[in-house]
This record gives sequence, C-alpha cells and structure tokens, in this order.
Amino acid sequence: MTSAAASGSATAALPTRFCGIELAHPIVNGSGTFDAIAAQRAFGPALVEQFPFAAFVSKTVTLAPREGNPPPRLWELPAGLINSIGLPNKGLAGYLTHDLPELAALPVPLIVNVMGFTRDEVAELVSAFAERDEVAALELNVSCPNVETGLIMGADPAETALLVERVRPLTDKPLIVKLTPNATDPGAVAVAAEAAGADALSLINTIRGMALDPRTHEPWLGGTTGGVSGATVRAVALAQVYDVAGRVSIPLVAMGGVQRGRDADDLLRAGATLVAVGTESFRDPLAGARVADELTRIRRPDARPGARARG
Amino acid sequence: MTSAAASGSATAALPTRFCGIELAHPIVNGSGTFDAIAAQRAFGPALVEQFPFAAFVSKTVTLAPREGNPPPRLWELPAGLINSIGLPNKGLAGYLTHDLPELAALPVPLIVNVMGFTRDEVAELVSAFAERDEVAALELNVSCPNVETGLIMGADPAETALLVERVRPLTDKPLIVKLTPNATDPGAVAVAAEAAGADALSLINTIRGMALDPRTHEPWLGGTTGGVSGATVRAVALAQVYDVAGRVSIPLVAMGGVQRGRDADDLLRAGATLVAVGTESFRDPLAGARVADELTRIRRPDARPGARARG
Amino acid sequence: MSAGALAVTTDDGRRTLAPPGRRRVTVLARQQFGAYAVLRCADPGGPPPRPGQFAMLATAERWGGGDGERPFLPRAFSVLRARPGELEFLLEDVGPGTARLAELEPGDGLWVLGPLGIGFSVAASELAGRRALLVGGGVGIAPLAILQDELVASDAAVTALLGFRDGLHAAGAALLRDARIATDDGSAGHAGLVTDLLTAELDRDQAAIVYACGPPPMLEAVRALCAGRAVPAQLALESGMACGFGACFGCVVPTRSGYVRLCLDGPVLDADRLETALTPGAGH
Amino acid sequence: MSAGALAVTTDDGRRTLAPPGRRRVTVLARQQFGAYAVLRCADPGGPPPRPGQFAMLATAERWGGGDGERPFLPRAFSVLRARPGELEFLLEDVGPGTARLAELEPGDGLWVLGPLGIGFSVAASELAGRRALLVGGGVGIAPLAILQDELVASDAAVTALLGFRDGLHAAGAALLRDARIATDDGSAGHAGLVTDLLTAELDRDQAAIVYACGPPPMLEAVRALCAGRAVPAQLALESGMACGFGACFGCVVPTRSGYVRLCLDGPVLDADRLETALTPGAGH
Ligand SMILES: Cc1cc2nc3c(=O)[nH]c(=O)nc-3n(C[C@H](O)[C@H](O)[C@H](O)COP(=O)(O)OP(=O)(O)OC[C@H]3O[C@@H](n4cnc5c(N)ncnc54)[C@H](O)[C@@H]3O)c2cc1C
Ligand SMILES: Cc1cc2nc3c(=O)[nH]c(=O)nc-3n(C[C@H](O)[C@H](O)[C@H](O)COP(=O)(O)OP(=O)(O)OC[C@H]3O[C@@H](n4cnc5c(N)ncnc54)[C@H](O)[C@@H]3O)c2cc1C
Ligand SMILES: Cc1cc2nc3c(=O)[nH]c(=O)nc-3n(C[C@H](O)[C@H](O)[C@H](O)COP(=O)(O)O)c2cc1C
Ligand SMILES: Cc1cc2nc3c(=O)[nH]c(=O)nc-3n(C[C@H](O)[C@H](O)[C@H](O)COP(=O)(O)O)c2cc1C
Ligand code: FES
Ligand code: FES
Repeated sequence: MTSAAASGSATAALPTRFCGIELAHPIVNGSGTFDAIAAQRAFGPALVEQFPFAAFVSKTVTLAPREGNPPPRLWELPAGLINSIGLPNKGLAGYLTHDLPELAALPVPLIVNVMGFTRDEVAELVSAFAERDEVAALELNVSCPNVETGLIMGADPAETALLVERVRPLTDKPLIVKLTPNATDPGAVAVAAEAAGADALSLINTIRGMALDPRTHEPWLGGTTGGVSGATVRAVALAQVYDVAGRVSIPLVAMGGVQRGRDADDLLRAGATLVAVGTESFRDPLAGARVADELTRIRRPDARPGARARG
Repeated sequence: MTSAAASGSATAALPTRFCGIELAHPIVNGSGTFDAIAAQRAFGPALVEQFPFAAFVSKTVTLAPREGNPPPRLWELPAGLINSIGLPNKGLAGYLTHDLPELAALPVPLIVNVMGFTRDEVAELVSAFAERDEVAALELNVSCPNVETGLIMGADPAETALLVERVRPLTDKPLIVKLTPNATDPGAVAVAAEAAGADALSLINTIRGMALDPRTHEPWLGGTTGGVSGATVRAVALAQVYDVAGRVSIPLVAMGGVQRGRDADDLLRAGATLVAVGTESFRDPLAGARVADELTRIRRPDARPGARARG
Repeated sequence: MSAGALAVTTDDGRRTLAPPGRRRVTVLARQQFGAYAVLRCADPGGPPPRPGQFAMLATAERWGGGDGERPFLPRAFSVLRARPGELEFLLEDVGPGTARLAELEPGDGLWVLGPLGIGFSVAASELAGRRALLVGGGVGIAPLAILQDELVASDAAVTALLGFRDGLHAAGAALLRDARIATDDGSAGHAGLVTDLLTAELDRDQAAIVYACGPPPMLEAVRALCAGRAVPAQLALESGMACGFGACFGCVVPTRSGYVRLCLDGPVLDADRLETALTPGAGH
Repeated sequence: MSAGALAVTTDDGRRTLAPPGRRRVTVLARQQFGAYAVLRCADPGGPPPRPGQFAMLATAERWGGGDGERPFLPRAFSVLRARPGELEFLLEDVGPGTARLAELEPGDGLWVLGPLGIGFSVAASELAGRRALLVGGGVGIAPLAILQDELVASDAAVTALLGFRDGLHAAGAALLRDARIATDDGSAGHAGLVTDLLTAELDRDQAAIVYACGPPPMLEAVRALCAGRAVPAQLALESGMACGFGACFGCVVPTRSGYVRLCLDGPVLDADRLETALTPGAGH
C-alpha cells in the first residue's frame, strides 16, 4: 500500500504534451467521475492545493438541463460498478454561468465534455465553448443516439465522420472524440474520426450492463440498464486501446479500470498519450495523484532518490 | 457452500422444452467449454453417469481441421478469464469419424456448433449434419469474419440474415444462432436472425479483451487478443439477454458468467429458456449439475423435502 | 497527510471539511451491542465531525484491494461518536461490506474518508424553546448518539425514542442515554413502533423539534406525522453511495426541488424538502 | 461423493481415473522446507494417483468464491506423495494462488480435483536394466518424490539429482532420499547446474532412463543432453491451466505432432516427442 496522499514532488516528474497542451503528468480524470466543484464543498481549498489530475475533464454538458435518471443509479459488481446516472447537468447556459468560472480557477487545464442529440446541438455546444479562453480542449461524448438518424453516433463510422466534419470548422481548440466500446468496430470509428479532423480520441466509455433486484427480480437500476466501469472492464479497454492505437496516428486518452500505476503503464504501452482515472476516484479521491506517483516510479525509477524503496 | 456433487434427484425437477427437445432441466454447457470425450478420459464412465448438463453442445466444428492459436492461450482476470484458443478442431470429416459416435453415446441430446468463413462453408457444415439423427440441433457460431465481405457475420444484421436464409432450407433441425457481444446492436442482429428463420438464439459469446505480459510488456496471448468470459462478463450478458428477449419471440440460450443457481435464475427471468455454463465448469467440472440443483431449489423450493434447509 | 488541528466548518456549521485524502487509521476496539458492533479507531489530527456527518470506510486489507471482489467501493457510515483523535462507528452486518468491517480487530487498518456531508442543525434559533426529540430506528440510532452528546453539552432538553426489531437489536439502546424503547416483537420496551412513542410525545406537547434517522418507512412516518402537526423535523436519509463526495451523482434522492446528491446536500435534509422519505434503492 | 476404493487405471497404468467432482478435503498439516511448503490433506476414499499425476487445487474459503478476485481458477499441483487416504503437495509461493494455498492451516478446507493427467512410465520394459535418474529443479522435485517411493518399492536402482537456486530452496531436497544437490550459488552441494550432475552420471554410465521435472530451461537442457546420447527421458512439463481435464484447450504445448493438451496427454511427455521443452507462457 502506498501512502494515502500523493506527494507533489513526484507528480511533476512525467511532463507530457497533449495536443499542444503542456501537462505535469499524463493522468487526468474520466468525464463524469469527478466533480471538482462538489469536491471543494467537501474538502475545501485543500482539494485545489492537492489537485489529483494534470488536466480536469468536466462532466458531459448538454444543451438543455437534465435531471438524470431516477434512482437507484448504482450497482456494485465484483470488481466494478454499473451506473445509470443519465448525464444530469445544468445545461449549457447553467454551465457557462455557474460551473465554468469555478472550473477555470482550477490549477490545471480544463477540458469540456459535450454531448448533443443532433449534429446541430453538438455544433451549438462546440461554438459556445470555442470562444472561451478558459477551455483548453473539447471532448465530444458520442455515446448517444442521434435522434434524427436513430444511430448511436459513436458506434457508426459514417455518423461519427459527419459529426466531426460538421463541428471541426467551428473551433481551433483540440477536439477529442470519446469513443463508445459498445460498437462492432471501435477501430473503424476511430479511423473515421481521425479522417474527419479529430485531434485526439478517448476510450473507453462504459460498457452496457444490467442487474436485477435480488428481491423483486426486476431491473435494479432506475434507468433499467447502465454502464459498467472499473477494474472489471480493464482487459476490454486495453484491447480497444491497443487496436485503435494501431490504426490512427492522433494521440489517445485511454481509460477503463485504471487503479494503479501499472494499469496506466499498460495503457501507455498500448499506445496512449494520456490515461484517465474514473471509478477508482470513488474509492480514493486522490487516486489520480497516486496513480501518477506510481507511474513515475515505474517509468523513472531514478527520478527521486529512494523512490523504489517505497516513497 | 453446497456439496461438491449434484444429486441426480434434483436435476430432473425442472423439465424444459426447447425447440421441441425435451430436457431434464434448463442447464447446458457453453460450446468449447467442456469436452465430453476428454472428460471421459480423465473421469471414466462416472462422467457419463453424473453427466452435468441437460444437453451437450460440442466445440465449434469448422470445415478444415484447425490447430488453434499458439500458446499462451489463457490469462486470468480478477473474476474471469481471457482465452485465445482459436477454435482448434479436427474439421468436419474428423468430427464425423471420431467425435460424433462418442458424443452420440452421451445420455443427453447433442447440439453441434459449427462455423464457416463463407456462407458456402456454413452451408456445407449444416448439410452434413442435417442428415445425422444423432444431432438434435445446430448452433451457428457467427463470431467470425466472412472472408468474402470482411464483415463479422454476427455483428451485422444483414450479413446474419443472408447467412441464415442461405442455410435455413438445408435442414429441419432447430437452428440456433449464437450472437456475438462485440456488436453495436446485438438486438438488431437477433431480430434479423429471427426474421431469416432462426429457431433460437444463444448469447453471449466472449468479449474481446487483452493483457500484456508483466515482464516484456508485449501482448501475453499467442493470439494477441482473446475473449473475456466468466463472472466479469455477467452484467453485460444480462443486459444483452434482457434486450434481445424483448425484441424476439424465439427461445434464447443465455450464458455469460453463470456460477450459481441465482445467476441462472436471473438470466431465465430476463427471458431465456436455457442457460449455459461455460467458464465455471473449469473451476468445477460438475458445475452444470450444481447450478441446476441450486436453480431447482430457487424455483421449486418444495421439490425436495428439506431442500431449503441446505441439501 | 496531516488533517490539521484547525477544523473548518461550512454550511452554517453543519459541515466540517474533510481532508481530501482518505487516511489509514488503526482500529482500537470492537465492542458488540447485541446485533451491532461498535468500531473505535484512532484518528489523530482528524477534524471533529458535526453530528449527522458520515465517513466512507473500507478495510485496509481484503477490501477488493488492487483486483477486488465485492466489497469494491467504500461504504458510508454515520459517525456514532467523536472524541479528539478518535472516531466511533456503529455497524450492522447486512452484506459483504459490513460483514468485512465487523471482522476488524484492534490493530487492523481502516481507510477513512471524512467527515462528509451536512449534519443536523442545532442552531439556537432552530431549537428556540423547543425540546429535541431524537427518533431512531435500528442502526439509524448512530448519528443520534453524537447529536445527543452535543445537545446535552449545551444543556438543551433532549428525549431519545428508539425503535428496534427485537431484543437483540434493542441492546443498541445502551449507546444513548435514557432512551425510551419500542420493539416490533415487544421483547423490550413498548411493543410496537417507535412512531407510537413519538405520537404520544407530540400529543403531550407539540413544542418540539424532531431529529430522526432510521429505515425509510420509519422516516416517512415521522415526516408525515411532523408535517401534519407543523413540527419541524430533520431527517438523516440513506442511499447507495459510490464516492461520498459528490463525484458520481449516484446517491440522489428526490426532493421537492428535484434530485439532490445525498452525500453533498445531505444526508440530513429538512423534512419539508421531501415529498416522501421512501427513496428507491435505499435501506434494507 | 465417494471416490470408491477400486481405482481404475488407464493409459498403460500411467493414469488413475479421477472422480468427476471436485472434493472438499481437510488440511491435516502444513510443514515448511526452506522456501517450500508441504500441504498434507485427508483424502478418504480418494483414488491412489500414479507418480507424475497432478490435481487442481483451490482453497474452500477466500478463493474467489462466488464473486471472486484472483485467484479465480484452480491451480495445478503435482502429487508429492500419496498414502492411502492422504495426499501431499509441495508449493512455492509465486503468486496469488500459491500464496493463498500456502496460508492454509490444519482443519482448513481444500477443493481437490484429481488425480489428473498421465504420469511417468515405470513399466519393467521401460526400465529394462537401466537405472533411473531422477532430475529435479526447484519445485519440480515434487513428482519425483512419489516416483522415487514407487521405484524404491519395486527395488529399481534410483539416483536423485536435484538443482536449486540457493540454500533456502535446497532444503527441499530433504523430501527425497539420498538426493545429490546442485545450487546456483554454491551454498549447498555442487556449485552449478543440476545438468552438470546429470552429465557426469551419464559420462560414467549411459545405461539409464531419465525422469525429469523442473523449469523449462532445465528440461530443455535435459532433453538435449539425453537426445544427444540416445538416453530415454520422460519430462514432466508445466503450462498455464484453467481446467486440468481437457475442457478448455488452454494448456497446449507444441510437440513434433502438433499441439497437445498437457493436462490430458501430459504432463509427462516422452522427451523425443518434443522439438524443445521451452514452451511459451510456462514456468516462472
Ligand atoms: C449516510 C449514510 C450513513 C450510514 N450510516 C450507517 C451506520 O452508521 N451504520 C450502518 O450499519 N450502516 C450505515 N449506513 C448503511 C451502510 O452504508 C450500508 O448498510 C452498507 O453500505 C451495506 O454494505 P454491505 O456491503 O454490507 O451490503 P450490500 O450488499 O451493499 O447491501 C446493502 C443493500 O444494498 C443493496 N444491494 C445488494 N447488492 C447490491 C449490489 N451489488 N450493488 C448495489 N446495491 C446492492 C440491497 O438493497 C441491500 O439491501 C449508512 C448509509 C448512508 C448512506
Ligand atoms: C501439471 C502441473 C504441475 C504443477 N505442480 C506444481 C507443484 O507441485 N508445486 C508448485 O508449487 N507448482 C506447481 N505447478 C505450478 C503451479 O501451478 C503454478 O505455480 C501456479 O499456478 C501459480 O499460481 P499463482 O496464482 O501462485 O501465480 P500466477 O499469478 O498464476 O503466476 C504464475 C505465472 O503465471 C503467469 N501469470 C501472471 N499473471 C497471470 C495472469 N493474470 N493470468 C495468467 N498467467 C499469469 C506468469 O508467467 C507467472 O509467472 C504445476 C503446474 C502444472 C501445470
Ligand atoms: C458514475 C459515472 C459517470 C460517468 N459520466 C460520464 C459522463 O458524464 N460523460 C462521459 O463521457 N463519460 C462518463 N463516464 C465514463 C467515464 O468517464 C469512463 O469513460 C469510464 O468510467 C471508464 O473508466 P473507469 O473504469 O476508470 O471508470 C462516467 C462513468 C461513471 C462510472
Ligand atoms: C476456453 C473457451 C473456449 C470457447 N470456445 C468456444 C467455441 O468453440 N465456440 C463457441 O461458440 N463459443 C466458445 N466459447 C464461448 C462460450 O461458449 C461462452 O459463450 C462464453 O464463455 C460465455 O460464458 P461463460 O462466461 O459462462 O464462460 C469459449 C469460451 C471459453 C472460455
Ligand atoms: S455518493 Fe457519489 S455523488 Fe454522492
Ligand atoms: S487445462 Fe484446460 S484443457 Fe488442459
């Protein structure tokens, strides 16, 4: 066991460049798995002083506000979690007014994750953030249906290409397309996104899963099905990252079940540039810093004297 | 913990009809996870006397013999397994000569699983078994590419429909189409298979996954990637079975991570008619009988006196 | 990490801020009270929690660890009692997480993240001449113990009414002072529901403020009872939590103004914010 | 399940059939031999294994159980020794499965499936005037102990040559009789490889049959040495196994006639069936 808190010293030991953004290390958060504003309510300014990630990715923003799915929203698995959160958020206007100023004050670059149910909606979101200097990059969450075509945008290479082509001219900021693992061939979607002008790709989002209430035998989750994350998806994430890395040349943000430095190391070796920590932050709010610290020891064993002998 | 061996008495307590075949209970094996001939070499005639499944599904047969993938072929996960076995088998001729007579002697109906790399190959396999009285039903493993189109047959509704339409006229035996979970919409494939004449569907096959050698950081498996099975896929399997059950009216053989009677019960409640045990048989060769026994106690608590008070 | 001696409170004194890292503390003692276990652990430098706040707990060993089985996520527990440098929690074994925690022995390691959430309001303006009625059900008595300590220290008038399933559980009543008891099976105290005791108390004198924690049906009965008589009530709710600090949006409960994250805006909610205290997926 | 007193052997007497159910046995003793642990367990009615056969083991508690972490699958272990109603296994802690097994205490439960696989051939025709040279490396000495017992009981001439990393491991040599030892670091016996001892033995007299078990490089050296001198050799190999009874096709090793499932057609293979004993993914 490593000590609970990451020491600041190690986290600067793996400087990383991603789409022109300089980061102290390659560990960021998965969208929707860390709320930096809520965390400041719980932890106060100490959270900012010990901020665990090299960049902050905010929860998916949609055009209109969303309440999210009815509870229960969580089901624990042997080494993971199913969630049916349903993307609750204040909507674009609410985000710009309430969240953006607070998130812009974080000590790390801000990546805003957006999702729309039509290409026009996504375009409106991208345009809105294009002019905001506080935003370092945009991530497109394409794990949702296009209500016009009925297709899951990110499961279909052609849909993804049309979407990226539509929004690419609207901003100079790096565009990260977040792939869904619930697709026949995420590699083909990746290739299409790259060709259409994406600057980077992130993967994996959660895998569709479900549980029954042990008493009623009805679906447990308010949203009926949900998304599986955590250690239990790690092997699937690694396979998809390895495959996509072999088919595109833009950088990848890899995630799925990262708990320790060596999980991050595996994803980097499979071809990723950044690694995101998601579910593990629920178990340990400073997991991002711990993973960065463990990774530094794996990658640069001599970076700190005595680091190997347990820091 | 229940006792190691399933008592024969309980296993007859849940008679099940599947595509016109009468079974003693709803528990069968997953193709490729039990070799009844090898098991007789290890266990002798006792294996047949205590045969753990209500029907036997044989490992995928291809037209030509296959050696399978180079080792290593296995990687253990927290609650599961990645395999890259690569469908080793004696080929159709070898199967008919060597395996079929032995498997026909089992005390339960025989379901033969076949796979081809073109529609003609599948047709040839189906035709060959169509005339064999020893075979109760055929299962089509469509988790492989059609070498002519490059598409994974079972990931694409149109491909699946063309395949089933091609082979449907060749046999009166029940045709089970085994879906792949590595598809954008297994439910759409299910609907296409039903429309094209499938009598039943089975799901899920393994989910693509991967591991790196902890020492060399190269892919561990001889086949680079493999298929994830076991408890770790249970939530994903349940979601797909629930979804498919809501979209077709033909019976389903459900599998994925079944370890206990209540896992089987969940899949039956999600809409399946049969449940297959795969990876769990590796941990306990009589797992099929144990699951059937546990299921009987859940479903018919009064079937045996004192069953509830731990049999 | 050092939690620092100077604790900062926010949310009108109802929240003590937590250090952002989980800390590994040492179990000092485990004591059994009938069906319940009390874990006492050393928390040197840990900030003093407000009554009603909770912590996310996980054992340091055999809690899923790197590649874990269930329990995988930490579990939420109300602070039962806090002394400088020490924390106490009350557990009932209802599943894999509580079972594992209930196995801990003195000297074992425990991960603690907390104190979290917003606790009870005991502002003088709130009490304002009213006596405090503490209504607890089962393991829900936990946050009432630390609340009673605080109210007694400030010389407020307090009455504790506690309900339990049976005599084995009623042993938990020893954790509060002078508690009046109801049991479902009549094996101790009043035979019936704790809300019978509450009704009698309110019938006697409505000048009261109710602080309640317990299973959803009990909380809902308390809510309805107090609403009907315009008695102010604060309810400590439960819901399934993955993180405890607002990260996952998993713990929401419906209020009159929409879903709120119980770990962030609760677990104590003013009763009049709720249409019902029967929240889906909570309680056992 | 009762395993039955009448054991049936097949494969020219090299395989005792296993009962098809795994059976829960009780650990009687755990004894440490330097770096190795020996587990002795009661196996009433269990069929007597042939030397070289193995069993799939898993602890009854905390082995993944219903919803498990690693270890998830059972692990393969050669039978070290068998007495009526008892089995012994030799373990070296190299990972989560062996670590968990090495924690077992007398009275603990153990799942056993076996005996499995094809053991050594000790047919008179095979020995035919040759002396038996038992060549073991590290934990690979396990199947040689039961083999030596059998050969000694039939009055065959036997010499045991055992190689270890260091003195701590060389303590395992006490499990065989009159073993000659080599250690990598020279801390016990010959300083060097066990194949040095084998070379010297064969130089002295080639009328021998070699039975070997150990890490792949050692087995490969033995294979090459014996092949060069036309000395018959039987090698007990290792590979990653999920099931142990031919169900998964995961344990294959390449032979001159293609892949064979080591759990079904091995683990003992005639050396001349192999191009090399260096099989991918095996050994540590
Ligand atoms: C703010 C707060 C304070 C609390 N304070 C206390 C306290 O002081 N003392 C105390 O004993 N308890 C307290 N609890 C409750 C405690 O957190 C739960 O009892 C505990 O989480 C149960 O964990 P478990 O692993 O033992 O049981 P679980 O298996 O998690 O079962 C508990 C309930 O969760 C549901 N469930 C079952 N399986 C799953 C699954 N796989 N995934 C998700 N849900 C499932 C069921 O409804 C079940 O009844 C508190 C809860 C909250 C939110
Ligand atoms: C026929 C046979 C007989 C044997 N007899 C004995 C015996 O008598 N005594 C004895 O001590 N051992 C014996 N072994 C070896 C023993 O089975 C292994 O040492 C054991 O399986 C290791 O399990 P583990 O969990 O401790 O280690 P593991 O973690 O399984 O590590 C063992 C090796 O497996 C690989 N590995 C690492 N992680 C994984 C993973 N996630 N999935 C798959 N592979 C991984 C690595 O190469 C590692 O070195 C025998 C093996 C066989 C096949
Ligand atoms: C509770 C929860 C909420 C999530 N919300 C979002 C979201 O709003 N937008 C998004 O793109 N991904 C979301 N994700 C997916 C994660 O960012 C990440 O892709 C996934 O969880 C895999 O990583 P992990 O295994 O480390 O959690 C969410 C995941 C979880 C567990
Ligand atoms: C080692 C192994 C080999 C398999 N071989 C086949 C096969 O030959 N044909 C097939 O259709 N499915 C095959 N499968 C898939 C299983 O039949 C089953 O669909 C899958 O393992 C999910 O069930 P489980 O989690 O219970 O194992 C194989 C699975 C495993 C683990
Ligand atoms: S428990 Fe995660 S937001 Fe409340
Ligand atoms: S271990 Fe499964 S076939 Fe050999």
